[in-house]
Amino acid sequence: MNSLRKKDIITLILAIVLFGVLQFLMAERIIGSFWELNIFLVCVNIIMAASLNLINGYTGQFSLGHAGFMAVGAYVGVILTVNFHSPFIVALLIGGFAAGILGFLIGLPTLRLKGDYLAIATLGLGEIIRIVIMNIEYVGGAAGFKGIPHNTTFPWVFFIMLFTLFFIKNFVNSKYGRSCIAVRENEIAAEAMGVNTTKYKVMAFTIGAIFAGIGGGLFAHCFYIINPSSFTFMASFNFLIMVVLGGLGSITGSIAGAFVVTFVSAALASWPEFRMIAYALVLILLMFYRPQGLFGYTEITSLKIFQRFKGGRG
Amino acid sequence: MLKINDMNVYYGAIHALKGISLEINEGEIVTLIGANGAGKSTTLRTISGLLKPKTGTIEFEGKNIAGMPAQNIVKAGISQVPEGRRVFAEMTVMENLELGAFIRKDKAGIAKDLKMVFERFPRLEERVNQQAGTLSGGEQQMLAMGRALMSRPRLLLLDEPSMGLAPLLIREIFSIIQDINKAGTTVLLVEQNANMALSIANRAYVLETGRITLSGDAKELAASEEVRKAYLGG
Amino acid sequence: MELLKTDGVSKVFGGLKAVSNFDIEINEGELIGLIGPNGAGKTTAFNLLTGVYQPTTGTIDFAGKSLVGLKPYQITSRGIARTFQNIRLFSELTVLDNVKIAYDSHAKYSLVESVLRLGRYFKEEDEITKKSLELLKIFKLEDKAYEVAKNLPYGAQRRLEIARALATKPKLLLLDEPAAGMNPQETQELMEMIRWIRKEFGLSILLIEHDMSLVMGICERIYVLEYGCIIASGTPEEIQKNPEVIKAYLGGEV
Amino acid sequence: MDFFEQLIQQLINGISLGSIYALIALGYTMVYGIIKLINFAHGDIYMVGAYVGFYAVTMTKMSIIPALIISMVVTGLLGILVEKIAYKPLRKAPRISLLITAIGVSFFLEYTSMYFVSPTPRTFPNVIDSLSLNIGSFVINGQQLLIFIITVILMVLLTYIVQKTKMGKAMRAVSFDTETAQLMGINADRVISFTFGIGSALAAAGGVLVGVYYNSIDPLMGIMPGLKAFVAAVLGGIGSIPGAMTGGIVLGVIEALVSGFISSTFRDAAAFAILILVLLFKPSGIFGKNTNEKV
Amino acid sequence: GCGGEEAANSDEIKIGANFEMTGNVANYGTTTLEGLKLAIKEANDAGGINGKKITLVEADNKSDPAEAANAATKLISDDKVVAIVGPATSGAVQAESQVATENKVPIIAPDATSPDITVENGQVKPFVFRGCFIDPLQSNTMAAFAANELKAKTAVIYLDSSTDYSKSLAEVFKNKFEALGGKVVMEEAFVAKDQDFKATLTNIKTANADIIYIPAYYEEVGKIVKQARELGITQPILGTDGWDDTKVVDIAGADALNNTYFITHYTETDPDAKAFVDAFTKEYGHAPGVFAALGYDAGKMLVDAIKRAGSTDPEAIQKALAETKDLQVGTGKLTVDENHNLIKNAFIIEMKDGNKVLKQRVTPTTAEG
Ligand SMILES: Nc1ncnc2c1ncn2[C@@H]1O[C@H](COP(=O)(O)OP(=O)(O)OP(=O)(O)O)[C@@H](O)[C@H]1O
Ligand SMILES: Nc1ncnc2c1ncn2[C@@H]1O[C@H](COP(=O)(O)OP(=O)(O)OP(=O)(O)O)[C@@H](O)[C@H]1O
Ligand SMILES: [Mg+2]
Ligand SMILES: [Mg+2]
Repeated sequence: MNSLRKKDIITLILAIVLFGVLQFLMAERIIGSFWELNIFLVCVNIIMAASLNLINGYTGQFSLGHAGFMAVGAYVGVILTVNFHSPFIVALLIGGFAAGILGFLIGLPTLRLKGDYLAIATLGLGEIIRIVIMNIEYVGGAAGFKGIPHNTTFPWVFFIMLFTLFFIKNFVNSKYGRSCIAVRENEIAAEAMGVNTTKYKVMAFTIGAIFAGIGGGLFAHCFYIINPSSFTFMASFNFLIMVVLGGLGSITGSIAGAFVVTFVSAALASWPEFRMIAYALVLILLMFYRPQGLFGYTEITSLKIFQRFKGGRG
Repeated sequence: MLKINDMNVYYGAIHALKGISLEINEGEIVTLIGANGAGKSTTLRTISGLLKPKTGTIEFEGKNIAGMPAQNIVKAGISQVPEGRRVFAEMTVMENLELGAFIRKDKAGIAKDLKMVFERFPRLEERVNQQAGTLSGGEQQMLAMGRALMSRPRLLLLDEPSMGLAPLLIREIFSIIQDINKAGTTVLLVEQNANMALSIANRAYVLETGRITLSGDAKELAASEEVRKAYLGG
Repeated sequence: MELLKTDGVSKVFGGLKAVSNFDIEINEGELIGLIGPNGAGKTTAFNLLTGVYQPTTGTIDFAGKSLVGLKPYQITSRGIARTFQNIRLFSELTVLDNVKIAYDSHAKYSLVESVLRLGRYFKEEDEITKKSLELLKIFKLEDKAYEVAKNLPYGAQRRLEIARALATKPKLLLLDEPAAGMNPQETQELMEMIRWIRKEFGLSILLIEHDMSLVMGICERIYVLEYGCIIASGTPEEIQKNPEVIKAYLGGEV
Repeated sequence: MDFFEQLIQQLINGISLGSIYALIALGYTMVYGIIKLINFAHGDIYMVGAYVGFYAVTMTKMSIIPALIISMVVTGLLGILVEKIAYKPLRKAPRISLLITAIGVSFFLEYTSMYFVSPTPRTFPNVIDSLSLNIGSFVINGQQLLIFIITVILMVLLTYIVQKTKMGKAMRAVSFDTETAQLMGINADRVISFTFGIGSALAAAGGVLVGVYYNSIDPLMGIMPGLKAFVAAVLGGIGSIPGAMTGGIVLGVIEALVSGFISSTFRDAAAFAILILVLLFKPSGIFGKNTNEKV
Repeated sequence: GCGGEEAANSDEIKIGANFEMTGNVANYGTTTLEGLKLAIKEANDAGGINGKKITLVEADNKSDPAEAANAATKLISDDKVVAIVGPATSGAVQAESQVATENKVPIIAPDATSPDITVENGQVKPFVFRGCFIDPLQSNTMAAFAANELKAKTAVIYLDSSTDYSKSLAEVFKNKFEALGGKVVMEEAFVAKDQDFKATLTNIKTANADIIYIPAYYEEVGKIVKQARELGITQPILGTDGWDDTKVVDIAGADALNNTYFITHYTETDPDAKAFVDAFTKEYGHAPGVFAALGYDAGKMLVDAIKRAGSTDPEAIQKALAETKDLQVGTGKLTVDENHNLIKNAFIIEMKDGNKVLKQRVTPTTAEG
């Protein structure tokens, strides 16, 4: 028990040190605005990937509609900050809450579907959300929502990301998480072990949607404008790619996946004509050499270096 | 007829078969017994070409077939009834049997063998148009065997044909195996039901965690104290 | 005392009557066998008792309450646990986690407590782990606790499935062909274990098996199913002599 | 036109649009049927097919039928190549990795094409005189009719191949249980290649016909029809050939009716909503078999 | 502004090109870029600006507004460009304009016709410029043309609901047309990248209006006109500058395009545009489309402003841009007004057997026409 706590505290300290270093580099302009913006994006993408991982990786429900929940959080968030002048944190929370409610309402009926059928249904839901937003003039329709304050600062994204990661980590290491994993492994056996599979599927879906909504809120307050075309099914694919690339069922993997995808894309920005080709090749080659993703099911904390900090047993 | 020499098989890092050698002569029933996970199925799957041995040779009628693709091994005259029957559940009984004769082109020969299979398993003839998945366990086992016979093999590999079957059916299946053998097909039989297997086999090998530990005449092995204690429950 | 009683239970798939008039009774502490030809409907009967399928007609009462209409997880919490004909472990998880999941339904800590690691979280988690390890020890699996379940040998997987079922704290345990794929020696060890579990955990057991040495060796009473109907029931001796059973199932002289 | 006449005209529009979805969906379904892969690159194969047809027509001035055949052959070979290079090494990998690879292949085809043919749309020369048949107040276009007829012929042919020929039986056997199929002496690799080849050739046919009919092709033209065809395949029950056909037509008709009587803006949303509703009542599509595991 | 000083000392002038090079509307971005490149090449061939060569730094915004802001940030903070040309689409320009304003770096949106690109809440955005006329001019002119020349009483508007461009044009047209006594009897919408329009067109046919107004881009327009004629819709069809591309003839076919009219920035036959058309054709081997022409104009505008500014300080360039007057660019003369809109000629074209025929030259005195 102490060992678990010790591991958490060490991770937390390391994270804060990392934050301090990055904050210093940004303040001193050693990291320029472009890379600063990309660090923001990495943090948002980590939130998106980790929350999608809860649904796809841990609970085994093939969802392709994550961008839709992100959009809900983003739009609800900006309506609150721009039209109602509410504080940023309130906008983020209500945005996440709205996405969560939607996730719950949608999840209840659709999670009866399995595998590819669920995938196409969630993809469709994401698209429906986007098309509806595109036709609401109140939020700017196809032109997008303009004049959003640049509220997302580094401490905001970083610490919300950190909170998300700890939340999901603690969730999956509890009876709730184990029940979700049981659903992924074998639904029939899970039911026979007393796991209410519907409840846990909906729970994972809702929590995933909440964090996607919060991620959307952070994203929306980065760029002064948001537009429905940022939330297409291609964006959902992108989050899925991060999750699978990192390893389904590994939080460390989601972090790595979000990091790799965002930075590969940013680093190739100067070669637009080859950017997508290179990206495609990276995807294909990574799947060849690590079909289970960079981290598979393992976490960095279970690797050798971390074992030293552990007090004897796992 | 079949000669395996010092064969090693791996599943990734798992060393499943550790230097196995065995021999089957024409016209014999040879049985391979051993505990769960000893490597019996692995041996059959390697002979059939579904797995590739890392080292070692498998000679069939003088030709090395180790590492050949599965479809060529079928053409060479070896056919397998896989563990758990594995009939094509959504196809009819007839289609399953036709697939058994997939490699053959002689229409007349196929028709003749089909008649032979129906004589041996009249139950299948009654149900030619039924979907295979809806057959009972015993019927599926008959279908799997009939299907294997349709390629007119000289060597038939049987992986636990009695698994999950009612006592009545087990007896039926074993007597059919003897019939097939009498009609000229050599048989390699893998069984958990060691008592039954030893009672119909000529010779036997005992497999233990990937190694052959005992081999010899089936009757003698059945009588040996060691085998009785470990595998026959007595 | 009567634990389980079914009355007029039937199940129809499309046009196929897989089970009809399935009437059985199990008392507390009994060890009962269910046998019958392939496709007779034995596994379907288990699925009806555990809520995987809902009966087309009939009633199922367990410990005085009806089970009809309940979901599998609800039936598990009422006290019926099972194993599966084709093993269904959580194959990518460790042996320990397999058992922990079964214990989880008895843990009380809340979502907030687990996410913030407060209050009962550590205490109950430690207790679950401790109990799971104890159970694994009974089944000689404690040294494999941190191995991934799919890497266990077949026999060990069967044992783990039983251990996992017991972790749900059942009053009635249903075993579907526990000896399938075991050789006679392994089967004998299994028989010992089943007897011991019944005594140690004080529960009733209903098992399906084609291996007559096991069924006749440990069951106190046996039901015989053919074409979905119970055609005979009685002690092993009675069943072995029953001509109908011999004709339908056992074949020849036994 | 009164309401009823307009309805009939919309049905005609919908069926002709749906036949194109169906043509692409057939390939989706075949590939899915055999290796359970949602081949996200299928829409891009269709795009390549359109370009091959385009170059065949513009560079050699050949007529449409030989161009169609050339495109089907070349694109079929491309499909086989893609399978051999990108999918075969992952045959034993988790399905989701294969899906990611398919997305990678999709990007690769789109952007290498864009690099070589530039993103600006190309226009097909007019190879078939567009003649409109006026039946009463309805209009049917000759090309619409052609597309519909070709789709039906290809579907019948495909059903025949799969149900009756030896190759078809092998395909079904491999799709059901690859390993056991090998034990029957079936060369599974060859069967899978064949399936990809046929599926890709069908997509190519769709691409060329679309090029001829709508007159404009571009490197990203495959994304939306690819997605729609996937929706159509799922709607019909993925893996089922009549399902793909039905799903395609149903989707086309839904889109036409929504566009005609409600608004095009909500066409895709409505199509997805109906898909979801159908799935809620029939979780494996219209023709799909209920794949509930036997416990 | 963190880029100005350093760039001023080097012997090259860096200009950013933020365009849609991949993604949905890559064709608009890449063709605009072609024109821009030609303008820069010509300037460099003529000796550069005050002896300094111009370097064009390209960044791809993936047809996504958020990425456009990201790309602009990169151009300004990493590459230290003195000004940016692009993106092609309004949404992306909107996202970029905030970054530009904050960093005080001027941008020119070559193809953005929407009024609120340069003006927000009645306030002109100091660092945002455009390279083309604005929507009110197009729609007002076409509405007047429909009512006065074609004597239309009723109209159907068929717009692209996924672009701001189309929506704002439709709105202006409707107001003007109804102010002139006409009536818009039906408004229908499609979505960019659609292939099949027959369902909606069947509906439009039933309205039987005098004209149909389609403010959209050539790819869809070509298909719409083709399918409309196939369905037996014979009325005049009117459009906007998005129509202006030779592809429209290829896609729709010469016959189908008869009896259609659209407004655009230049004609090949116009003496003002001849030099540009020739130079472009020589460089790329094909005639320019309107996007390329506007990209070229934007390049010319920027080069001129840097020359007049006599400095590479972004704020000086901004001042010079705002003072642009009667500048001869590829498609004619232009003047920047106080709202950073352009006063510039426009041309109504009639399509006759696949050829563009000048129907009317519009010489506005204000940006709204
Ligand atoms: N696909 C696989 N991947 C990894 N290991 C495997 C695989 N299949 C089998 N093994 C391992 O190889 C060993 C031999 O297995 P095999 O199936 O040949 O045993 P068997 O003797 O047929 O047992 P059984 O009586 O259970 O059928 C076992 O330890 C098993 O766990
Ligand atoms: N979900 C289902 N849908 C349709 N038919 C089913 C289903 N489940 C079982 N059946 C059919 O019901 C009958 C009884 O099957 P069941 O699995 O209960 O047999 P069993 O007695 O357990 O046989 P075995 O000893 O071979 O395991 C069989 O004919 C089977 O095909
Ligand atoms: Mg085996
Ligand atoms: Mg059973």
